[in-house]
Amino acid sequence: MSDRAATPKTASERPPTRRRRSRYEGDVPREHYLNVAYGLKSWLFTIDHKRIAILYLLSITAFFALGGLMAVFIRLELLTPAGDLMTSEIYNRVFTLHGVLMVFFFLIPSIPAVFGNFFLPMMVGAKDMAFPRLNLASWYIYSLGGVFTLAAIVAGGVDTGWTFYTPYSSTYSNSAVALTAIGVFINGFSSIFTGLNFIVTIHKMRAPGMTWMRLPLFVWANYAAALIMILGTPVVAMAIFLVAVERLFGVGIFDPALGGDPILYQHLFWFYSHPAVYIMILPSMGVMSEVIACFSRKRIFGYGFIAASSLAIATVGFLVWGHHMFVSGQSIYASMVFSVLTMLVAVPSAVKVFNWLATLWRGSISFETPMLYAFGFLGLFTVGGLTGLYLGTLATDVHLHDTYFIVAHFHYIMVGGAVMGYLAAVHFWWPKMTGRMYSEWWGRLSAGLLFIGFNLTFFPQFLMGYMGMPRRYHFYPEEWQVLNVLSTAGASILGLGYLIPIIYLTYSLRYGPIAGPNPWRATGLEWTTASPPPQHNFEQTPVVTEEPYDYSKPIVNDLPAPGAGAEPKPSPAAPRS
Amino acid sequence: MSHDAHAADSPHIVPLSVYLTIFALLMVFTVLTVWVALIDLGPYGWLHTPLALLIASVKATLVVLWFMHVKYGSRLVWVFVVAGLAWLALLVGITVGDYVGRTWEPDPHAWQASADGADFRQLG
Amino acid sequence: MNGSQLPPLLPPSASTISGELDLLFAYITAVSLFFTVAIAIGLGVLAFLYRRKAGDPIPKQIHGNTALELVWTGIPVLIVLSFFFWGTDLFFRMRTPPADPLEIFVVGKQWMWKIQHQEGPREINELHMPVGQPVKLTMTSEDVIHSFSVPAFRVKQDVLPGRYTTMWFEATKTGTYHLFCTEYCGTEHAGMMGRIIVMEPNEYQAWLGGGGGESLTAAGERLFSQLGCATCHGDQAGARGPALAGLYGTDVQLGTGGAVTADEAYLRESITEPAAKVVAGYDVIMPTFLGQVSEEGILQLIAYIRSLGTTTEPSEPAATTVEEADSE
Amino acid sequence: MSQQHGPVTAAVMTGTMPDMPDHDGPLQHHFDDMAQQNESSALGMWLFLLTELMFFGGVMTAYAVYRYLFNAAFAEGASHLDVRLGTTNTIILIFSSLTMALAVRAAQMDKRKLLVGLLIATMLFGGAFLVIKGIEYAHKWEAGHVPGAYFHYEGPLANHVHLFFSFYFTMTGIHALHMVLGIGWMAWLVLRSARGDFGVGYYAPIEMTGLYWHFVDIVWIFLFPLLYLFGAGAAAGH
Repeated sequence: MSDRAATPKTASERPPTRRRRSRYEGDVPREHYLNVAYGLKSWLFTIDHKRIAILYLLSITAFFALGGLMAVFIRLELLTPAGDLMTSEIYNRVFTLHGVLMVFFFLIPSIPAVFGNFFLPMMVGAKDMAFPRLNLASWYIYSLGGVFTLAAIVAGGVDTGWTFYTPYSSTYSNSAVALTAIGVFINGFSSIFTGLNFIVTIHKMRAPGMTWMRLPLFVWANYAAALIMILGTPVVAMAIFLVAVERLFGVGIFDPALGGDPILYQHLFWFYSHPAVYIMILPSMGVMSEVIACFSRKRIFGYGFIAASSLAIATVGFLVWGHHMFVSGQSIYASMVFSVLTMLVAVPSAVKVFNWLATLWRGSISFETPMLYAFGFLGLFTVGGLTGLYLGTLATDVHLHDTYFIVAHFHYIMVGGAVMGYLAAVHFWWPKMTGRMYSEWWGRLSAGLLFIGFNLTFFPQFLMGYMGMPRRYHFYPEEWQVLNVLSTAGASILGLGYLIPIIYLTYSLRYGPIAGPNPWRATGLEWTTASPPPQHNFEQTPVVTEEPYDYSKPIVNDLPAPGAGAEPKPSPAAPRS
Repeated sequence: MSHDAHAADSPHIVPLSVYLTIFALLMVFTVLTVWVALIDLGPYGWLHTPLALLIASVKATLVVLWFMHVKYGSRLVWVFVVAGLAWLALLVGITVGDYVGRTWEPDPHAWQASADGADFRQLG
Repeated sequence: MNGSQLPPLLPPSASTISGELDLLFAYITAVSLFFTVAIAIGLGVLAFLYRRKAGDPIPKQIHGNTALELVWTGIPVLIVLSFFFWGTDLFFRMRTPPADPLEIFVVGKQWMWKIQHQEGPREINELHMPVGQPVKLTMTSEDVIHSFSVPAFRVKQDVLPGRYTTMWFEATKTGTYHLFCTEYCGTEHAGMMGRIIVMEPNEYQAWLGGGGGESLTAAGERLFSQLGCATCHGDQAGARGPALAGLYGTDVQLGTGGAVTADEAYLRESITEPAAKVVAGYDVIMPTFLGQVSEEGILQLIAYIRSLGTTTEPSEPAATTVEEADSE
Repeated sequence: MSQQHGPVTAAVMTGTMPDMPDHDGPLQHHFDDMAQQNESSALGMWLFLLTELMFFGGVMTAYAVYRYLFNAAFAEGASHLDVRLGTTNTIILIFSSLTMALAVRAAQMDKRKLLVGLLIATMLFGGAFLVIKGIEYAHKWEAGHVPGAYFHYEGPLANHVHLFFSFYFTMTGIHALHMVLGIGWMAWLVLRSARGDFGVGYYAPIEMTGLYWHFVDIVWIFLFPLLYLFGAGAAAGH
């Protein structure tokens, strides 16, 4: 990153690019958040939300790579029915680590901690998050949690599955459960503090004129996700804490030998971990709203309904956790209630999809990389969401529970939905974050590869699941080999699709064309400032006078002349509530 | 909120007497809750827990409203406090509901039926 | 399964509910396919029709349409509720065993299924059963949570330590089917596979006869005397423990007030945690037998107590349902 | 960039996250005015308390379930707790809440000496609470009531009583940990108050610490009847 920060100084040495140049670029090295200070210390002690976002970007990419490596091992092992690549001990550790890293250290922080951190204050027109130091602290907490989890690998790994079900995790497992549990516990506070910062920032830091109904939908989506973070995370933290205490001190709250009920753990665990799926998917949906509006040059269709559906998902999503427990021995009446609520939570997601489609109607659609990812999201999330209905339906869930059908379903949501949204966000906001454009050709290629590779990897798993193949199986009956080979083949394409962006994005940092303040000609306050943004985001506090997604007028990739475009003065009575 | 902006400039200083009154009430309720716990309610013994929780809730409300200044605070804080309590109620309520629900499940004593011998013929 | 060509895409359908479950699955699939295809086509058509034209025109800005929103909120609600009602109806039937099933006991253990038949045969990772007769499993685990899954029957139920769960199914076709543990249970989780062998009833009877060994109730009776249970739970009046004859299935008055039905769960609890629910009129003197009797042993004891029937005299073991039927 | 190094982690651990100001002025760069900063602090603190509520809510849920399942055993377990010590501690904690509330008032009125005195008084009450708690723990240790491998309890309900003591130690332990962190944080506030950092315009850290402390008090208000008094009736009946 320090290399990157040096580039503006050498701007005149760069080969001329074909892109238009803003009057702010080129000749004079401009000060922005990346070059305002140099050296490791300036990063490790930064309280700038944008730099913290970059720290998160780097760390979650590292965890994603590690989690992805585990996925490679899993798919290679499942290429053959026999468990021949590794022992069962190793295999169980590999899939556990894959789950723990991907869920707690990649998916949950991904969009909120990187793009929420970077853009949420800019979108509401604030100079920073409400609590900048808490923001930095949350990154340190995240890293500390990561260190514990990595230490657990060194200490022999953990083999409970990412769900830590008792009493296996609390009593029977002979692996480093306590270390991992502590890592996840610590990491939870990072999520809590991020969510807390979001909510306070949205309530209290909005620029003059930025009313609730003028908030970008990305902000609404993150607000809804933040509610889940602060209300749900503590409960799973307590559940995992109790598991750790039980292992370390024998305080057996879930121990069946004392009369403890292992299902109670599942209640506490899923009270968070089901809504956690919405922590992953809601911000991704927020990205969709931004991207689809921008690349179809249309105001988002049904703004209020999309915003309200985010809150509905966050609220009702809290009341459906028991659908993970239909065959667990839970009361059948509780199952019935959870089933009907699960059905209802599907509806707001459908409403969003319909609204996005309607946004395209009579638009002016172009197909840059972020839009391709958005299209990919729409297709994959639709499949993921609809297959959720099989699992919310009581009878079919009995057959499908804990099979590869589940594995396929949640990967369609988490990878097809959340990761596609994450990559859409990366490609949409990369020019703003770095000031550089990446290669559009490579971008489109990798988007296509990911879509094909993803479907080839996970669609066969629906079929395996209906056949009855249980998840977390190290070896399996021979008749499922064909489908597993297909899946592994798809995974290799998927892996390639993830590697390519890492390469061309890194390349763009030095050699990419200058992006300009607003290469996509998008609306939103984050595009009204330079790329990369100055340290305090805006040269002067913006004043909002119009609704979001106003694509009714031409927008150019340039900044207004100093003093010309800015509003005369902020109104004294800024609404904050 | 203009209300808050005003509060920030000149803080709402609660009179000492209010604090002392709340303190006294908390003490009274503490004594009350211990007393209620120790008396023998006879057939109404099951009332011990609801009464104790009721008194605790009253005490907590006193602390929240006056010591924690929610009575003088913004509506936003009210909303979040109520939402938090509602969420806690959902967590506890639905989870306990599962355990209560398990006792309702029909358990046809099939063995009983066969032991009675009434249905043997059907099996042949 | 023995296919020489491509593997099948559906598991065998071999129970009374598997057909209807497949039908429900097909219904949801039809609806899902309709929406997936509609959205995909819609996306493609919109992307084509409204692709950016030369000159980069500014499209007309549309705010939304409340009527449309209500329609596409309301219709999905109705559709998903249809899933819910059908699924719940079928689920309740899947969870309610018919009267008079064949009862088999299952104990899950890392990493095997231990199965006990009433008539005595015990098997590991295999379950022999007759076709055309409802089978009810009463299951528990010696260690962690397992899950008893038979894809061909479309059934699955978690098996919990410290508690009984039950499931039932009725096979419609003879054959050999997969049995899986589907709840992750440790190192050899994937090795906890087994077979369900569905046989013609007469073959099953022959198999039972060949299985040999003492019946479950006989084993329970032996264990009962070994552990000295009869010392307190005798039939004579004034015994230190309540008499067990005729106990099963009746309502027991508890010393703390209230009553509880003496089912398997209560009997198990009374053996492992005797003080939890003490019968009115008796002192809390029974020690726990947790750890002294295996889960299989507890099941044998319960089978014996159940066999004591509803009369005060210890009667013939009632576990002879099938044998009697067979002898006709 | 003007760096603002600070005891970030300590701030987080004590649950007093709202940012401290620079010594050159309490208003931080990203806020427009003190009103905005104070409102943000207050909202942030309340949201943090919500997460604390749900955190305790997790173990409360577990307690509610087991209380429902093993009512008699929990009453028996509770009867082994010392109601007198529990009541004493409740009273001590209410005293500490009063002094804390008055400390906030002193800060609002810019009475520095009074503020320092009241903060110290709050810490002392908190310390007294912890000492009594320690005495109770020691009694439980001697009686063999500490859950785990060395748990010793004679009686038919031993297993479920074991569960009760698991809850007793987990719940009171987490509560005590919160108090330790609060007291540690207050020590820092005492130093800053003595230095004169707080006054009419700026006392948010005191106020936030007050909210935290009152919350910890509320948790105890519920733990006291749920753990101690539950068995009192049973004990009185004997």
